[in-house]
Amino acid sequence: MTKGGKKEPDIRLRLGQLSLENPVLLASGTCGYGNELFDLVDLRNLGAIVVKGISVEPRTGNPPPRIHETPCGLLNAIGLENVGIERFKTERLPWLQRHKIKTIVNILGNSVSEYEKMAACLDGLEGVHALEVNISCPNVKEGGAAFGIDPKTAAEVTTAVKRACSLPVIVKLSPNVTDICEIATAVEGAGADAVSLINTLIGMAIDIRGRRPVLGNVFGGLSGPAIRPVAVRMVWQVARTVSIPVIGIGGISTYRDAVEFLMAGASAIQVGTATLVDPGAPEKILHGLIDFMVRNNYSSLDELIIRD
Amino acid sequence: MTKGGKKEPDIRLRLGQLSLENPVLLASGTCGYGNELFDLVDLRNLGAIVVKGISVEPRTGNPPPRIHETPCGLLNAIGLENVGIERFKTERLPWLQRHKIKTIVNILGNSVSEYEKMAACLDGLEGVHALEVNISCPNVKEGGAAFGIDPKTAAEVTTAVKRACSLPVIVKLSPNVTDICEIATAVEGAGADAVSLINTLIGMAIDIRGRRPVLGNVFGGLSGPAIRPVAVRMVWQVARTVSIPVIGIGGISTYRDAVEFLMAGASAIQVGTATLVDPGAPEKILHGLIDFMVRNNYSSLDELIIRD
Amino acid sequence: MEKKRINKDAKIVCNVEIRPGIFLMEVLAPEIAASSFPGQFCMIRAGSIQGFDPLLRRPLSVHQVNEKKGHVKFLYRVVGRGTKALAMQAQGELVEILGPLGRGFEVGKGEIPILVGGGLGVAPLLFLAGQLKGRRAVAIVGAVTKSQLLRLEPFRKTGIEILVSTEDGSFGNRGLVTEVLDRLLSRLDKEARNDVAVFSCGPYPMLRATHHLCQSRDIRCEVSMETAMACGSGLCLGCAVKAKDGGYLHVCREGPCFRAEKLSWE
Amino acid sequence: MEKKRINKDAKIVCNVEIRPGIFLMEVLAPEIAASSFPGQFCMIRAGSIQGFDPLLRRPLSVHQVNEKKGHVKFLYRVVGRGTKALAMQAQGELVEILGPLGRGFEVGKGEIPILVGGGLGVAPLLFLAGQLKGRRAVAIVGAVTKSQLLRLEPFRKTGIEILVSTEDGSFGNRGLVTEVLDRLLSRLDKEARNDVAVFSCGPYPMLRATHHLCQSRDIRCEVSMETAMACGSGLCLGCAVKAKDGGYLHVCREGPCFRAEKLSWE
Ligand SMILES: Cc1cc2nc3c(=O)[nH]c(=O)nc-3n(C[C@H](O)[C@H](O)[C@H](O)COP(=O)(O)OP(=O)(O)OC[C@H]3O[C@@H](n4cnc5c(N)ncnc54)[C@H](O)[C@@H]3O)c2cc1C
Ligand SMILES: Cc1cc2nc3c(=O)[nH]c(=O)nc-3n(C[C@H](O)[C@H](O)[C@H](O)COP(=O)(O)OP(=O)(O)OC[C@H]3O[C@@H](n4cnc5c(N)ncnc54)[C@H](O)[C@@H]3O)c2cc1C
Ligand SMILES: Cc1cc2nc3c(=O)[nH]c(=O)nc-3n(C[C@H](O)[C@H](O)[C@H](O)COP(=O)(O)O)c2cc1C
Ligand SMILES: Cc1cc2nc3c(=O)[nH]c(=O)nc-3n(C[C@H](O)[C@H](O)[C@H](O)COP(=O)(O)O)c2cc1C
Ligand code: FES
Ligand code: FES
Repeated sequence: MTKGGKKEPDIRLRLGQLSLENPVLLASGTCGYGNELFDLVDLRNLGAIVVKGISVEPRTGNPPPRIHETPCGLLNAIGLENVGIERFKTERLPWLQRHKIKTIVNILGNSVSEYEKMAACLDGLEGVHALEVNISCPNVKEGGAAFGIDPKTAAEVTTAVKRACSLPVIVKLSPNVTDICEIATAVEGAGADAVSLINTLIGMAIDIRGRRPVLGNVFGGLSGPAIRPVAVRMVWQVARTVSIPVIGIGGISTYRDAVEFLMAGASAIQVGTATLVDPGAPEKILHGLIDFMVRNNYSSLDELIIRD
Repeated sequence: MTKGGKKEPDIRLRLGQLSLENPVLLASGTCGYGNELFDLVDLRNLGAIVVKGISVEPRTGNPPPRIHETPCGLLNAIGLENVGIERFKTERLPWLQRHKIKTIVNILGNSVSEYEKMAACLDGLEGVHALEVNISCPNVKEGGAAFGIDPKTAAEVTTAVKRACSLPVIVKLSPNVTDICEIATAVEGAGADAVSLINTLIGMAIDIRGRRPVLGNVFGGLSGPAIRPVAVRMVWQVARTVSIPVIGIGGISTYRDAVEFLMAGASAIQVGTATLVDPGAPEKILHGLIDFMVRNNYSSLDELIIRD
Repeated sequence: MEKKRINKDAKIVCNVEIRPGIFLMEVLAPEIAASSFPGQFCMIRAGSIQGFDPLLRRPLSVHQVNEKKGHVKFLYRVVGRGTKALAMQAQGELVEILGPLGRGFEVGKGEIPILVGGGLGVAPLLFLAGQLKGRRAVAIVGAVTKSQLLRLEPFRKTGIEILVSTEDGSFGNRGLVTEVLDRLLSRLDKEARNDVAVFSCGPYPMLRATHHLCQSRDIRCEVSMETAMACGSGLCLGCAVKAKDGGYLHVCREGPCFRAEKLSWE
Repeated sequence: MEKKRINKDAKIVCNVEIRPGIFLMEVLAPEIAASSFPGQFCMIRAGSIQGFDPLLRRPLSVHQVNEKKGHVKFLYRVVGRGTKALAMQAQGELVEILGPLGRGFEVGKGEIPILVGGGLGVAPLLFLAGQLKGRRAVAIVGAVTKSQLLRLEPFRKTGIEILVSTEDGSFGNRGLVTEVLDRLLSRLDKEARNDVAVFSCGPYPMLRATHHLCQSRDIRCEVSMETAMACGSGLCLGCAVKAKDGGYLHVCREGPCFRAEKLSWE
């Protein structure tokens, strides 16, 4: 294929066993289960969709208010509302299968065995192409701190998930840590096929008239353009630390942002909050990326990466 | 004093031995040594000024570019350029003394003994009202990780500074940690009279045309409205953990932002990036705060705090 | 098969301040004009915003459509930065717009609709009133004072019966719209109560009062709810409100127009 | 005692696109008009920005002042979001402005100034040219092509000698402004070289070429430097450039106009 006389760049990539047509993915929690976008986006044009985080049991989520706009950012405390794994399989997955959409299932649990159970349950299902393990969830057995802030528990979850299934496993890292490379190294050691980062930064806002936290849950996750510099930094650091592919996430809103992450060392990127603002954003980012590569004579994603 | 028939609120406060007329302070690194603002702000109207971080020896700082705008934020890698303690005493302090400006000196070092030296050297000087200890600096002896990311080294620095002087000591915490409460508790235990937070989040940006990090130093500190939700959250958490006063910092640009921090549990606040954008911001924030308190019948700062 | 939503940059046909702080904006968006139902809304952001703050589009109800010209009107109050930026847009400039969204009002075939709108709450009701042309229907519209009454003339033009109230009595009935509603409902006999249905939009306390007035008389009532929204399109699950049965409903998908009894009014 | 800087919201008197993407903006700021020197700049932000993105004010050189009317003019190119937002501002709207800032050009008493401006580099030089009325002075102004030449008429009105060049030869001399400068300097004898001083503003490569032309002939040269700035007022130390002697200089305080030999031109 050629574009304006120049050769179309090769933007395919592999994440472990998983091969993707392009590096623009939809981030978990910001694209529902795909069907919510049926009339707005042709999901087959994107690299993959990472569906809303699924738990063993359905969850109703946090009391409202659940979202609050901050400068260039969004605080959310959805509380991992989801239909649970059974209804996901019977009600949501068939649509994704039928439309042949590359689907990565984001899973979450409150114990290692919950993660394990989910992985086993999703293993071998048609239409499930990989798992993304959200380790920013509270480890209920160990006092409620997130799995993702301790290299040991992060590795434990990874090991359990890998043991329970033969799917490619992406571990999604929490940025709320002193040393994200330490966690990345731990999950790589435990067999993760890739890491994705960053999940949201923990934040909060106060309603000064009402004299109370704005969010029903007090704390929420900060996403959007505001956090991009932190995300780029962490992707840069992790890509220089582990040998598995890194998926960059955090505030990506334009193709320029995507290029920034790919240059920092990401193999692919996920678009989150930007899809909420404009469901057309991921496709614009993809086309902008291709144009950028053509204009600047990049023939593959690998050539974008800055190597020092 | 009355305001529109209502009683003017009492906005004085104490930070250990130090009493301040009002809770609006200028953050270190964003107000120079005060004299840079001579014609723009009457610094005596503000609670205090925290001068640019001072080291034992003068530092020339990082190679340019040193700053880069990000969405609602500012990345800086000034590299702690400063005149060094001797020239601070001879060239900068006299102006602050002469104008009777309440001055807090921000100190930084690459070893515990450097911090100790600075504290001893500033002890008892006329015009130095307190020290703010920046523990986000690399601990050169221990591999270059910042003092502020480890409770042990954070406490060591605090102990050394307290031992070396009889000034009120504020320890300025780094947000780039898994558990900021752990660090706050450690420095409280080591004798800190107050903590201030947050310093900048570590971030970076990439120049996609030039294929290189934008900042000469690769990494920089992210400040400004973008980080406010993270800062409010940390202040809320720390204020519920320690018994010493907490000074809130991070993205404060309007009086509403200041109220948010004061409600979260801060005894005072510092204005940083907003002063760079508009040197009139701190005074506007102070007047806005007073008006807010009058309008809503708050008679003291203490009444603002949300207690759960 | 659901109706297709449109996501595009639309040109502003006009954008005028009809009352201090209240704007009427008309945009060219033929597909949205053709497919909107009363009670539905769009997510809108001023194209003039240079950057990511404010970040999110804002939900605004479809106020009127002109299918022939392909125009959609919005009536909005300047509240904060998002609506301020919209207000500063001039004719010919662009807005980002996604719509139509959500579930609108559902008027039963034989029903006699009573529309109740307080303040800006008239925004979706004018569209509804326009569709009731020739039917027996009443609209109760109110404001604090005469000068704050909105869009009376267009309401009159729909031909349905219009009852006006102001809290200070400076125009029409004195009192809240819910007081007018209360009196109106009280005059109905049991049978008539079966025929009417109330459609309400306005501040939360007004909606709650409306719900209670209808509930005690067993009258069907739909309300248009407001919550903060990030996406308006079912992606973020941020727009939850408490449901009667203990769970949550999502304003942008199951609403914004709900049967009042489905909600928890605690 | 230093001059007082002014920090205020100033009203826009006019803001017009004089070339595609190039705007001339005039604001009412009497104190700044009265106290500015050529080469100084202001930090400016469009008052229409709703929110904190773009966050920082942008540095723009003072282009012309009218002390009587209290007007200050800026000539700017739309580069990114900050200048785009400025360009969208209409007459009567406000800009946040802080100034005058920095060290301007310093013209020696007996000196014969040669002004060299490429593209937007003419912005501070017109102010300087205006102050040289009646003196012997030359301004070399250039652009890529005729249609991109800026503000020729006002330059002519100052009465000093104007040499024009375009890279494509479509107007005036063909070539770079530095080539015109080179020829001009080459014609000077040793004594004349002692009398002249060059004042230059434009893209970095042009400034460097200017510096080298002057350095090799021992001619005094001042250049106006650009760096990213957060505060423009000496607070952040973000505007550092490498100095000849190995340290750093701060563009907003020690500059933006520097004696070229003080800088490191590596
Ligand atoms: C379905 C629906 C339809 C609406 N229709 C109209 C209409 O036709 N006309 C009209 O004037 N207003 C309408 N509103 C309210 C309107 O969306 C808000 O006034 C607007 O979002 C305020 O944004 P802002 O940037 O001006 O204020 P800000 O206070 O700066 O907004 C900050 C954040 O709070 C949210 N927010 C603030 N107030 C409200 C509110 N009342 N409802 C929901 N979110 C809010 C904003 O969306 C934004 O995310 C509607 C709301 C909903 C949910
Ligand atoms: C002392 C001084 C005087 C100037 N005078 C003029 C003038 O009279 N006319 C004019 O058109 N331009 C002038 N410039 C350049 C002007 O400041 C930039 O073009 C402008 O800041 C770009 O902002 P933006 O938001 O449009 O672009 P963006 O690319 O969105 O800006 C992003 C960031 O980079 C900075 N930046 C981008 N380009 C430059 C640049 N060339 N110099 C400094 N910072 C930059 C911005 O300030 C901002 O912080 C001057 C610069 C300096 C330092
Ligand atoms: C409303 C919302 C819901 C989210 N839900 C999930 C989730 O269920 N699982 C998960 O791993 N991440 C979740 N995230 C995090 C995003 O996938 C992403 O990591 C984060 O928002 C940063 O990217 P962004 O700035 O592009 O949004 C959610 C984010 C938002 C805004
Ligand atoms: C340009 C710049 C320089 C800074 N220098 C210092 C410093 O020397 N010492 C220090 O403790 N903090 C320094 N900081 C951090 C600020 O004091 C403050 O903690 C941080 O910027 C967050 O506040 P803000 O968002 O209001 O700017 C600096 C910040 C900026 C933007
Ligand atoms: S606003 Fe996002 S799901 Fe309703
Ligand atoms: S721009 Fe801040 S010191 Fe120069």
